[in-house]
Amino acid sequence: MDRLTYIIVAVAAYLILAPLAGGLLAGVDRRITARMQGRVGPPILQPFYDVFKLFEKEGITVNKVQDFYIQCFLIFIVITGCFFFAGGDLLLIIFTLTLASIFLIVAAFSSNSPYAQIGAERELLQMMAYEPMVLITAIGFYLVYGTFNISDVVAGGGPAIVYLPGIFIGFVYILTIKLRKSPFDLSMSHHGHQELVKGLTTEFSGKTLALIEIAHWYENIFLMGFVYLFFAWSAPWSPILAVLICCIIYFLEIFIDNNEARVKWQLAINTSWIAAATLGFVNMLVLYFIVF
Amino acid sequence: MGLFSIGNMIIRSLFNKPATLMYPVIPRVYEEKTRGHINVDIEACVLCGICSKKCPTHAILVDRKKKEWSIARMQCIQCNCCVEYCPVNCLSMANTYTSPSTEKITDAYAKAAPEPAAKPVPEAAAPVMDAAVDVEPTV
Amino acid sequence: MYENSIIGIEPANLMKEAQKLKDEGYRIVQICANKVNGFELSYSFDREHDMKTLRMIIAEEDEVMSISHIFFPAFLYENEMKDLFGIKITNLVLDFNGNLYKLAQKTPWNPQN
Amino acid sequence: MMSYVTKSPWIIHYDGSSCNGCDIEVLACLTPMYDVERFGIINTGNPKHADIFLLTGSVNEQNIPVIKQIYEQMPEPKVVVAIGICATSGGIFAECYNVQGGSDKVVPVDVYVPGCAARPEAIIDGVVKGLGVLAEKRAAMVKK
Amino acid sequence: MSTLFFLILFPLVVALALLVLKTDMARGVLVKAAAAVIAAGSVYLAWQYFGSNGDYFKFEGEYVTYIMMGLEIAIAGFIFVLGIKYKKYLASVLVAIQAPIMVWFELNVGHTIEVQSDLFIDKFSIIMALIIGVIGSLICVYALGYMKDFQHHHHDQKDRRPLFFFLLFLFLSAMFGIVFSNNLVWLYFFWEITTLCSFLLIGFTKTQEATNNAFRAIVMNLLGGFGFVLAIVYMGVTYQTIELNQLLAIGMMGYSVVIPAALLAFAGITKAAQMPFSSWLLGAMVAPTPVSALLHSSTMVKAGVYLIVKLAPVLGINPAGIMVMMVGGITFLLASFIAISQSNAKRVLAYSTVANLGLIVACAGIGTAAAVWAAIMLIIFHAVAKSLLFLCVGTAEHNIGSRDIEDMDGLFSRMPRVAIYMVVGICGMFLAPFGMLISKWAAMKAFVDSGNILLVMFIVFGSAATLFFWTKWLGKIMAIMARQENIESKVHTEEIFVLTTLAALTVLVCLMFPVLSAFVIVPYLTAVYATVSALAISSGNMYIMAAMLALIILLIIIGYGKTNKKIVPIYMAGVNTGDDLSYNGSIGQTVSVSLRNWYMESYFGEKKMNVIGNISTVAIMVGVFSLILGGVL
Amino acid sequence: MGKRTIIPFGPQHPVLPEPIHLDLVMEDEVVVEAIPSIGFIHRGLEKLVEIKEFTEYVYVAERICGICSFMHGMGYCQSVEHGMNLTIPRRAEYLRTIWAELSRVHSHLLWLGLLADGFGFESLFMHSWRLREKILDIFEATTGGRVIFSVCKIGGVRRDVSNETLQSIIKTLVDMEAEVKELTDVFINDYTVKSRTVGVGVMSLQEAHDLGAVGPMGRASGLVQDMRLLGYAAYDDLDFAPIVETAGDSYARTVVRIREIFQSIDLIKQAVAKIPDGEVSVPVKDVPRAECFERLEQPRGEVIYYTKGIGTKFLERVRVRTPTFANIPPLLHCLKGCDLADVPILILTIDPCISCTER
Ligand code: NFV
Ligand code: SF4
Ligand code: SF4
Ligand code: SF4
Repeated sequence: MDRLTYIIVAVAAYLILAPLAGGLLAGVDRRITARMQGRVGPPILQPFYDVFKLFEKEGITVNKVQDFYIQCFLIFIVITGCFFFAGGDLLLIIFTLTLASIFLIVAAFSSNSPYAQIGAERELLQMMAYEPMVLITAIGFYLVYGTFNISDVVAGGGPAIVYLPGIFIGFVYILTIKLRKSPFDLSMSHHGHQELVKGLTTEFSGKTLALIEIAHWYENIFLMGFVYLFFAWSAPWSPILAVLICCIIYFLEIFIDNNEARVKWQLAINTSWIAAATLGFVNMLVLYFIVF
Repeated sequence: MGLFSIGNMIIRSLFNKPATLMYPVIPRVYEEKTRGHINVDIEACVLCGICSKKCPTHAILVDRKKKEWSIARMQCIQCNCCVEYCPVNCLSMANTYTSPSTEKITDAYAKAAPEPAAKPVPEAAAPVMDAAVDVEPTV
Repeated sequence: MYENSIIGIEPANLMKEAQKLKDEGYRIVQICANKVNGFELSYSFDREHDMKTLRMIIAEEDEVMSISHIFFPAFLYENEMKDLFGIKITNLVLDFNGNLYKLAQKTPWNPQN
Repeated sequence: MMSYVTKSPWIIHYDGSSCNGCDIEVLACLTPMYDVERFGIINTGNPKHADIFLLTGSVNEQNIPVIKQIYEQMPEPKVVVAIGICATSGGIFAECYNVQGGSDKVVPVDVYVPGCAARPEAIIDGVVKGLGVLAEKRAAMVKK
Repeated sequence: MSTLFFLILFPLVVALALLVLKTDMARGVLVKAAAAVIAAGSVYLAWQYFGSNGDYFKFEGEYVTYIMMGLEIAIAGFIFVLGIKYKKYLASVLVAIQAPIMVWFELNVGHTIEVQSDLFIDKFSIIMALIIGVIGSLICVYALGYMKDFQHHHHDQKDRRPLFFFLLFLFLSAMFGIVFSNNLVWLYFFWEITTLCSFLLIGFTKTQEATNNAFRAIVMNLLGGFGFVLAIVYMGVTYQTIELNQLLAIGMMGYSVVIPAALLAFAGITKAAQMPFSSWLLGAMVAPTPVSALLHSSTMVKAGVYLIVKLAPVLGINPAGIMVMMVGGITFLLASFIAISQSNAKRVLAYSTVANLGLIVACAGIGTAAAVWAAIMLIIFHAVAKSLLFLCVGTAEHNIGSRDIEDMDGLFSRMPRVAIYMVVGICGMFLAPFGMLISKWAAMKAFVDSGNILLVMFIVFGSAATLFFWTKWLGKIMAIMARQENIESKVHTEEIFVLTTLAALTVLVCLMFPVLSAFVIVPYLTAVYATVSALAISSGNMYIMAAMLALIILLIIIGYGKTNKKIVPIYMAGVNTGDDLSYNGSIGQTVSVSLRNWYMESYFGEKKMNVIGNISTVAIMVGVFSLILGGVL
Repeated sequence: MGKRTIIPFGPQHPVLPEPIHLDLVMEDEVVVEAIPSIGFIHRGLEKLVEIKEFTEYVYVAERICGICSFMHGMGYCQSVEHGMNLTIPRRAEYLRTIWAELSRVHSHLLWLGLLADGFGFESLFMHSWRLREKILDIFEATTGGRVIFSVCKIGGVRRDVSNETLQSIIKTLVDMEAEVKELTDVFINDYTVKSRTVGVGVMSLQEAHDLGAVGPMGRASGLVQDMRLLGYAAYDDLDFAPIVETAGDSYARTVVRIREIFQSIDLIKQAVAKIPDGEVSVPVKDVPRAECFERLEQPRGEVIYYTKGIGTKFLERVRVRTPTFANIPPLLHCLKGCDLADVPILILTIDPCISCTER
């Protein structure tokens, strides 16, 4: 398969499979969560029902522009994932992801609604909290493989985790923020109850909300792809191992979600920054000794 | 450090049977004492009207002319007061509740009528949910 | 046994009595109004489970000084009385001006018409 | 046409002036014993996300505009379920000076759930009944 | 060479003419015409020297040096007197030391040195010339309308606009001088003129605060100038040259030029308002907004970073390089943090300038080709976007009566065009796929490659902070508020014209940047470094970025603001009064909703951060200089 | 910085099971000012006493609140009984005590769940309520209702509970205890939970006293006050001491309530062990003619029932001073300077019951 064909196949597969896998993942997540709480929980396909239902609802909006931003949010999340699975440049991917998130935040700001605005503010704070670690993760890969290109990373001679244990832990730490799991579900929670009502998504309903949900599915799969990167190398069986680890990590996130109270923003930013500044820093320091 | 303090409990729950009672797939069995809805043995009723007077929400109406005893189901608070005051003990508290309904239903029972005039609770079109099972009729 | 007594006072002495109780270490636990001929007001105070209730009767149009400057929590009870009975309470630390409860009917315990 | 509104009914709950009894029973429906999430029900705190409005308690001067607003902010199709005797008729408080009656005084109620307090089972039944109404409303919407 | 002279002298002539023109009409015509000529001139210059890889010119005529010397002495005297008059003796002391040294040098050493080329032009100076010529003159045009309003607001004061415009054009002239000079004595002369101009412009309003801040600026800049003088003297004495290209050549041949490099870099650091000298630029906010725009985007601070970037080839892993990169890195990090805690739009912009200059300085400190690539890109994008933002804020301020970001909510409804331009500017400053981000990307990669993990940490945390403060501002103006009146018609046409041009430029530069890189910056780097290893960003990614921008533009055209959904009131816990602006609150009152952004004073407070920054940068500088001097002695 | 964030919090808000409203004035997320407004639930039920006979009014009283329902019925009955000098059978008093303490267990578990929900700890909420259901099952089996018992009446109780049932209740409780312990230990030990409660909303002993804090709210600040010490119902026979903590923060309040759960279980055990056989009610022939202030310890603190009879079937006045009403000034005190995220926690920390408060 030449490079172009590979890219086309990968992007097509991502476009089609990611929402399916993402929705399913969400369904399994809800089911496991329910079981952890001693309940039966919804059907596995529930997230799909939810989204289909949202598409059936009446269209309402608080201004003429918020839907546009949300559409852009979805588009750029999808583009991020496409870049990723096409083996693109890690930094490019991170910046595109940031762009997408900014669209979401701006959408919330645009409504000028109290809880949406505070949600946006907190979302921003969370971005500020995780951004350093995400960048450090990319840099970590670069230090190991000498390239930001994912296609070269996965073709590397050994799994990155061997060189990046600290960065991996740091990444999993902020993954909790990205997946909007307790203790860091500050700006909006998948669960109904919280001090910000629905935070960021307060003013979105119907199809718009459905788009956000779908975007989250895409995003989650892409994030799992990130975890995958740590365990992928040229060995033929490494994909199986890596996917397995992704499952374990996701389960871990569910476990964490069910184990913690939602903390306040101070703790969220303090700990994420400390994680980045210690785990990331030390790991990079060690790598430099190896590299230079 | 107390980070995963509830870990044990949730892992146990994950692998054990959930606590869910699975209503309505499995119908709930109520306690004998459960206060559900009021039944009247209309033939025994002497239409004295005490129950109507004592009922704190005025749910019961006794019409001597029509020889009819009626209860506004959506008004009864299951306090059991009427049962306690009925001089002939023709009222009783059954342990199943009145079904939810799209209208405020009133059940009327006429005395000495050949057939009891109790209209069945209007059962709306069967619920669309897979798991739906009919709740046992209460009247 | 713990004390639980009702002591009648003159409306004019309310502040003085209240201050005295305050000095003795009592705190406010309850104020109750009752529409009789005029209003019957009962101020209850507690000190380590002992309760003393000051009782006074005022005419409907009489003004009553708020004791919320002596006992801060009294402001809630007094606002409530103001809303529900229309008792004229003056000098409240925090006056809701009849907006503690939004009622369809003004002063329902003492309907004006 | 198959409708998904019945497969993913999101609820919002507002307490008119209930005594808490019915409220707590509504919340109890979410908890392990009753677990309404089995039916896809999520308790959203936000009218804009909700399909079913669970109202407990009677209505009064102060909460009427609030209830109205919540109802208006829900996108169609939507269903109101009045839970408990207070919400259906004012119940034992019907004669209080600050009670104006059941919630149908303010918003169109689709399903009444009796009981003081309404039992979780009854609430589940009521919501299920509401789903039927929801499906009808959705069908009517599609037609239009 | 004549184009160079033209660009230096023409603004000077215009400036003098503006000094005597008193009517609005005549001034307007002249400023617009001159701006057009200068812009055209710089474009012509670019065209003329596009193919060259650096041309050097010798200017025959000793007399110029003496004229310059004479002017320098006059300036020094002027500052000295002002310092005494306003009791700012530090300024007087500094000139009193500096000027005699310079004169002594000129008379004793200077004229013995044979200068081979006084002026030069290469691709970097072309870029700088374009920035000065286009953006600088646009700002001058903008200033016409702005100063009319300004005069209107301060009608009780004497109309001092002739002086104002004189200074603006003088500034442009000096800036051209800086970027074309190869003779460091010339460069120093122009350098001091910019110092003087900024001093007078900052103090323009003559309030107590303005005077204080002007003196703060001049003291700090004179300190830098002192470093400059020492560098010249040291070079003249040690290497027998006072030419910039010679210095670089010596350095690149492997000889140590750490001392003059460090001294010149120090001068650059003061001018580029790096910590601990950042306060002068913040103080400069008291001046009318066009001045801020000018200082921040195309002149003054850009002179500082220009000099440092010029020095880049001799920086790197040596004390001077480490000083530069650490000062830049720390400044970037802390200034970005401080920007979070600011709600005054101009202060946010100022701290963002300081931060971005820090990044440029740090890149230059690293000194590799890739780093310089990033630095130059940053200079370009920053100049466009920052001038746009300053001018937008100026216009908004004159129309809504506040420059506080918190007063800008609903700007989208009130001043749609200005708001959109502001959005373009803000996005241009931090968001993919706009230019600044791309440059930051390159900078990051250069940092990683340099092996300085501390710098890497600075940039990752700094970027996170950048994200925060820009986005919250963005959010504020993008909020759609009900019931707002459009007040945009009151804006001067000149202002709108300039804003539109700058906004278009911001977007255009981003779309064009792969081209810019391939045809301008890479050739420049090749000329300087001989070999340019792989660039930070592959050209493929550059095209992807440009394509993304195109996509966004396309999306906006297709879908923005188009909806057939029902518009409903916002959620306010069930108590929205219905107008979306207020709710039924406690005690029966109707309360207006108010939404304020986060400032996190306790985390990123200005005082705290400045203390940390000043102490650490001073420590680094003291450390580095004592190291260097220790090595010498 | 002049501008501040001003937003409405409530009346409709997902963390508020019951409507109240606050005008929140904030800087960043720090609450500078919180102006409360209540009245969404006010029914005016005290006035119903004018149209409901005193024996019937108990149905109203117990519907003041669906959480502490039982003790409202009990308080009303006790107040009238004391006013009439009516002595009720000892067994009835014991039964009342048992139900009252069970109510406390259920109420505290419910509160723990709501608190967990307040800080977004879903599984903790779920498990708290799962355990609470066991108490509700006991209620249903013994009274016929999960929420509203309709079991107190003037002169005693309306239903007896057989001694076997009482034993089985004990068994249920003993079985539960271990799991309750496991659950409550999460509140006591978990790092994230503590990060939300420790040091949040501190109130000193003096403030608690002056602001009129009652129940766990006061006891967590070191205020030794527990109306059960008055010895009403069967409490004079039982051995217990008020549970007091001193830190005065949300964590201390949680701990007080948690310890009270176990204390209540212990009290129930004692009561079941000591309960005498006999009648459960006496007939009421007379009408009330006197007034009486009756004080009881509800789960949320002291409730004061005032009844005044005037020799007719209708009382002249009933007044209920509920614990939440008394705890509102302390709440306002705690809200000052907290974070937005703490607002729900602080509102919950007084264990508010608006329905009780506004009647
Ligand atoms: N406040 C209150 Fe109650 C209690 N405990 C009481 O009187 O809950 Ni609804
Ligand atoms: S149970 Fe109570 S409310 Fe129902 S009918 Fe009988 S007396 Fe009336
Ligand atoms: S009290 Fe009994 S007998 Fe009398 S009317 Fe009622 S049901 Fe019939
Ligand atoms: S119906 Fe009964 S339980 Fe429900 S709110 Fe009304 S009084 Fe309370």
